[in-house]
Amino acid sequence: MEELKHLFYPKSIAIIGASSSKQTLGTKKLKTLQEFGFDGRIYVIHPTAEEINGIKAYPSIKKVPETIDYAYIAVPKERVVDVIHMFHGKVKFAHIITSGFSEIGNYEKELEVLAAARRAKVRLVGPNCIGLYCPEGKITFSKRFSQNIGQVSVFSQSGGLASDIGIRGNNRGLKYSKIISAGNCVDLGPVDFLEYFINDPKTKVIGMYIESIDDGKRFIEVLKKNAGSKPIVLLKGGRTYEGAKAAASHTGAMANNYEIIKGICTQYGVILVNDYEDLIDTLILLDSLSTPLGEKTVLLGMGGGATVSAIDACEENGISVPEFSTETQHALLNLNLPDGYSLKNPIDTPAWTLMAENGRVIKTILNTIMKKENFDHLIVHLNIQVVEGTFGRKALDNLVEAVSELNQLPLNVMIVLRNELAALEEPRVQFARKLSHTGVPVLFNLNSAIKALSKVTQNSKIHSEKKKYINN
Amino acid sequence: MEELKHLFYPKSIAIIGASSSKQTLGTKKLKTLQEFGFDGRIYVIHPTAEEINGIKAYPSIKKVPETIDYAYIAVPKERVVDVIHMFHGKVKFAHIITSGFSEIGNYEKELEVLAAARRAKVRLVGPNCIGLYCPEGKITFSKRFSQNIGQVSVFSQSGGLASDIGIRGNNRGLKYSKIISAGNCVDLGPVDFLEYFINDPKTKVIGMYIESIDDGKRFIEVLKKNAGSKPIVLLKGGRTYEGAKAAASHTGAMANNYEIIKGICTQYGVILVNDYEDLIDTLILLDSLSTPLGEKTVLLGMGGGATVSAIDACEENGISVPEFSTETQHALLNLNLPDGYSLKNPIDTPAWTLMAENGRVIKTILNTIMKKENFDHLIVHLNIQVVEGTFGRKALDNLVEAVSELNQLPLNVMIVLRNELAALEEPRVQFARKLSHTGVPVLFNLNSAIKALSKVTQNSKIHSEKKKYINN
Amino acid sequence: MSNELLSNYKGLGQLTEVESKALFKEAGLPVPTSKFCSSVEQAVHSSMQMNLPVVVKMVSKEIIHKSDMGGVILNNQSPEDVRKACERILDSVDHSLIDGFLIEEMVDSGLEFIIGFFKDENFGDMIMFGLGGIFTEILKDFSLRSLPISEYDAMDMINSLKNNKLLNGFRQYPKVDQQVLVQILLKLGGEQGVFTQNSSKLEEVDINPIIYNKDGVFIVDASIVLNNDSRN
Amino acid sequence: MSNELLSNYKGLGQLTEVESKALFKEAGLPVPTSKFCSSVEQAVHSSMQMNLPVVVKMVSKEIIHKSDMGGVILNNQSPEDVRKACERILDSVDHSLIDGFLIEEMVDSGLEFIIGFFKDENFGDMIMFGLGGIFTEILKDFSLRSLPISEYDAMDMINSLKNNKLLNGFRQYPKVDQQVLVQILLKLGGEQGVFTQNSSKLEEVDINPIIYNKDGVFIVDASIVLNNDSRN
Ligand SMILES: CC(C)(COP(=O)(O)OP(=O)(O)OC[C@H]1O[C@@H](n2cnc3c(N)ncnc32)[C@H](O)[C@@H]1OP(=O)(O)O)[C@@H](O)C(=O)NCCC(=O)NCCS
Ligand SMILES: CC(C)(COP(=O)(O)OP(=O)(O)OC[C@H]1O[C@@H](n2cnc3c(N)ncnc32)[C@H](O)[C@@H]1OP(=O)(O)O)[C@@H](O)C(=O)NCCC(=O)NCCS
Ligand SMILES: [Ca+2]
Ligand SMILES: [Ca+2]
Repeated sequence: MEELKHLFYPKSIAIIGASSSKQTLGTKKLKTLQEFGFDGRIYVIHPTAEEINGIKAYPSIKKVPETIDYAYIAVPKERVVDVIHMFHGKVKFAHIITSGFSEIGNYEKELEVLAAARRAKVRLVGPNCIGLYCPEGKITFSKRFSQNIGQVSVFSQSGGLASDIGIRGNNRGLKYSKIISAGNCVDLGPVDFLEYFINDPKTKVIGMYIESIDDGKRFIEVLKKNAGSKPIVLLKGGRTYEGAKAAASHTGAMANNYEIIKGICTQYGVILVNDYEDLIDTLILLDSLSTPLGEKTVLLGMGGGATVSAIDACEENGISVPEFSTETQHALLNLNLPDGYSLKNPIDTPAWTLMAENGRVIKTILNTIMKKENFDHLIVHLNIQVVEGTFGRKALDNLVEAVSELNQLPLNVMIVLRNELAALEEPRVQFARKLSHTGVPVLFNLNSAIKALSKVTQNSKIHSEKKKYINN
Repeated sequence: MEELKHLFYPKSIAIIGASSSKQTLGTKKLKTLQEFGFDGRIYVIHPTAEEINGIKAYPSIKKVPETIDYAYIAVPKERVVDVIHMFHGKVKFAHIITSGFSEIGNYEKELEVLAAARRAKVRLVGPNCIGLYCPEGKITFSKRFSQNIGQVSVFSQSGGLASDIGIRGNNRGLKYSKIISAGNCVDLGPVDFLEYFINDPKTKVIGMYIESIDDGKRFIEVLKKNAGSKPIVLLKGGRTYEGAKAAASHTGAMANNYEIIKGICTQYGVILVNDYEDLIDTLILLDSLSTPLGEKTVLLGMGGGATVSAIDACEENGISVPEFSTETQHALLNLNLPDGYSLKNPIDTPAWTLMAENGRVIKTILNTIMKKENFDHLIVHLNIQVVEGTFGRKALDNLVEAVSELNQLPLNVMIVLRNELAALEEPRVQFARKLSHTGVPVLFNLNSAIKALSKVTQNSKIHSEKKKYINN
Repeated sequence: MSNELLSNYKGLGQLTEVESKALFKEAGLPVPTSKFCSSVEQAVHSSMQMNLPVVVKMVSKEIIHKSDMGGVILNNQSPEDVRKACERILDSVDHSLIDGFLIEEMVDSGLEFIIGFFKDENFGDMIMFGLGGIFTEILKDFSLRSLPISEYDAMDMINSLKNNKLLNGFRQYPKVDQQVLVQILLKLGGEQGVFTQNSSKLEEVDINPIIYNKDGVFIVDASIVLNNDSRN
Repeated sequence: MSNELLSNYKGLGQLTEVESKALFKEAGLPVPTSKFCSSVEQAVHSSMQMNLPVVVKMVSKEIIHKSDMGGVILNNQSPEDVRKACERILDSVDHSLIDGFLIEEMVDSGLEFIIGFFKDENFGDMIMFGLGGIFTEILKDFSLRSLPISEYDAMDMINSLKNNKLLNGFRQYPKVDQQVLVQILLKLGGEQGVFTQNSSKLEEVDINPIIYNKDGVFIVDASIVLNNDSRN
């Protein structure tokens, strides 16, 4: 489906459902696109209005002077078929936000919509679908999403999760290429978008939230073609029987057997995760870490108990945190840092230790270690509310500044910014965006970060193992 | 150890280590106590100063006109023994924040401190210890902690976690009776505080973060005495071998075999959790839910994918979300709500459905259900950034208002406020505090909330099972 | 040699044990040494040329659950035992249903595995590998892959078992050479494997158990069910 | 009756099988019917009064690992078999080391369990309950409690096993009546249990296996080690 590029990078958009008098979803969509800076042509279709929000309105799509790449439909469900009927020869892709179809058991009406689309030669996204985001194509379904263009593309069978994934990722400095929520998937579904992302030169990493896959055999074919060349992270909703029930009520399809999907995903190198927080953390790491990856990790950060728990998590997830040589331990001792930190790996450093050299001591420590040792990863974890509370905002800024320079070290650096203070949430997001600009992944929870690192290194190991078998 | 009340509710405090010229930890402690409103007597001990921060300074503890309940020591490690030496007959409890003892391998110095304390007949908290918080006693180690008095008491073998637990709990509306971090536990340790909390009439629910227990047999005796009458939640740091190493470097004790601790905790009805987020969530539920509890749950909230994932979590954690009777489903249908929500349990409601009746529709739905059905729990989950983004702040306030009235229903109501937007963190905390005032537990993550509910209901089942055996 | 072993097969439904084992043998899969005998005398005679003890099994196109009918007699230590076993079978089952006897070398106990083939409506042909007996049936310890599988997949299916520690050897059970299992999985589920090449004819295959012991590895029992299409 | 069975025990180190089983029997725990015999003739005679088949075991204070020395011969179907077994033992072991023979009724195979007692330096007396064989030894499927345990604890130790589905019965293994196991656990680890009452004398106990089959439940083998204090 190479033509899907017209959907993500439309030159012409038609909006059906904008109102001349009310704030309808159609009206909002119009405004969102304008504000987001969509720079192609927008056409409003409205039975009577002359113009809406400064955009000329046409009484019918037939009157529009060009072919439409992307038509947005937000009219009541009774009218959707009629609207699509008029699209014949005029519209490539239509996105139906209207709900009230298979997700509430109304299968018949949904099939009527599909039939109308087939007749009109229109491909459908939805219905019951929040839509798509592509900062490069200057389209979005949420005005909160970043304008920054990235290389991670996500498919979500839930609109709510699509929004959460966008915002949560952006907050950690993750930049997306595309996010699509395909609602009930009456026409275009997960496998279509997966295939497109695999072929899309703008996509380097793929995330999927899937409740059901109807064309399992094609799913396998598409994964085979990818052969692990682009990393794919998949969250399956409805893993359990009860979960499958909820999924059915939600997008109207029966969930597939998770055991089978698990087998197939393992076989084709897809990383499976268990919730959307893990999905995002894993995407963040894949976006910036280079492969192949090892497992030898330096863990450095604040917090006693946090360090102990992190080591439990490392052990439980197969991330190795080996001891330093006595040579390195001596060199660390000779740094003569203030009391309270351990010279062993994990390095547990109280805030005041990190304050030495105006926050730059962290570089001194790491340089000392890397002089003699060979590590793959460095996880730095900071409890920013403690630094700010004890030493003030300026000290925190300095520390983050110093941390941002760690990416020059010859290992994969990953930063965890912990915080419990509401007032520091906004600064945390700013730090994350700034740090991630330097190519360093930033996460907010230490134990999930370790889980994600484990998934990513395991996956990279699998792929290099597989290559060995093929080369034999 | 009934006398521990003098530590948590001191009438007289001495501070050793406040500086006449610098912002030392001692000086800060003084200010924190003053600001927190400590209303007993504070004495500053300083070799030369006349007064510090408006408090008269004494050149020696001997000159202080009364016995000291709680002495705070923040002098360099070389001086700690001398300071304690002077306490003889004058001080009941001393808390040493100074670090540089067993946590960095300096066992000898730590034993000297202990010996000095034994000679001086002083009981020690620490060293390397951030201290204690008791809003009723008007003392705290963090100026960020709430003044509100609660009934949850926590022991933490890590200062960093003690702070996080305080703030994170407060942010979700949890009020504490006491939090103590006991550092290296050279004298008073986890079992002493556990025993005190069990006997403390102000404590109803107990939380423990433990890295090592040195007096295992006494631990068992204390748990036996409790016999499940106060719920205890325990997080063991250093569960794995690597974790045990980190714990040893951190507080200087060898971790115990987790398998044994697990057996003992199971035996004596202690709830085990795997990270501090789960510890807090479980404490929040225990604080407000009444026992015995069942497992029949209504799940209602926003978000498609979130609902599906939640059902997976319910299934995986043994929380049952049974279907409504056809009668109830009919009654729900007759409410004629806007399209997009399901009439089945779980109830997946889009934001606009929840906006009906000015946000009060949620009460209408629940009243309809509870008319005919028999449930134990209601989990309401709201994605506040979606409500605010789509309908504005006022609508969100209305919705939260309506939700706060759900606690009148004859089931355990529990609210999950989801959010990804930094700007809404402060309001989220305000909502949580407000809602929790009505006795409704508030959590921020749906899947952890389900995990916590599972722990709590399982525990209550165990205790009622046990009672059956005893009564037989 | 093509692996389309079933291309000329005209039978219906489930194959007999003799047919299944012949098919696996032709595909280079390890089955115990056995001989089909149409009379008691032939059975006794055959057993003289085999390693004792042997198993005597009734062969019948009509009877599927042989062991329930007393149609499988284990641990025959001598030709005389074999004669007695055949006679016991003839005594207990209607002669007209018996096509003959299968005399098969006994396989010592060892670590047991299961390999299965089935068709998922949505995802198509699947292969299953599990630890035998209670491990697959009760404890659900198995792994699934879609057909065909690669050598890596075969290896990974083995490593994915929750209880794969058992393959390291314990007591009388030898440490398992995983390559042996990998080769079996590939001969069944690989690009040229029996399942893959005959997929259109097959409905379901259940190889259970495969026994791995100090003497080697053996497919001890198997059920192959053909699909409706190949019945017509 | 007090459960301080060891109060008058003067031996050192590890108890013999005969001593261990006598002790369990006195405590009301299920051991297979057995008889100590000081001669071959007595052994043959005793076997006539028992349910066949029986096991013949060498009894020796000096030799701990009897089976490694060929000192345990299973499945003796007749008094004549018993005689042969005794003679085989006498042939292979120095007579001066042999105190006699234990003739014991064979216990059919069944679901196996392990119960252990040990002292943790920090937490004190602990009891362990696990699924037998590979499940405890290799797959680490067991539960621990501190002594003494209550009836609820005993029940809960059983339910805590990861593979407790196996207790629901399968194939020849009957569904386990958990009360039977609960009672055994209580007789060992309860307030009045053998472990609890004799804790000061005991170093370590390893009851392995306990077999649960259609005939009942049986402690088939056990090792009891006394601690240094009781050696002096
Ligand atoms: C689609 C939906 C929003 C429509 O509701 P609405 O905006 O109240 O609908 P209205 O009837 O006001 O129609 C909107 C406008 O489109 C216009 N319109 C209707 N049919 C039209 C047609 N065939 N062509 C052009 N315009 C049309 C209407 O006249 C109206 O404009 P007006 O107010 O100026 O008259 C609603 O039915 C719905 O499905 N809501 C849920 C959407 C959702 O969240 N989906 C899930 C996402 S995850
Ligand atoms: C305890 C610690 C903070 C002391 O460091 P410091 O404040 O820089 O120490 P100072 O030497 O400045 O001493 C502080 C004051 O106490 C005074 N003092 C020293 N000995 C004293 C004594 N015996 N009696 C009274 N006052 C004394 C000093 O004179 C000084 O006051 P001044 O500046 O007016 O002279 C430091 O050694 C330390 O251990 N830091 C880590 C603490 C920590 O975080 N622990 C872990 C918690 S989880
Ligand atoms: Ca679905
Ligand atoms: Ca410790």
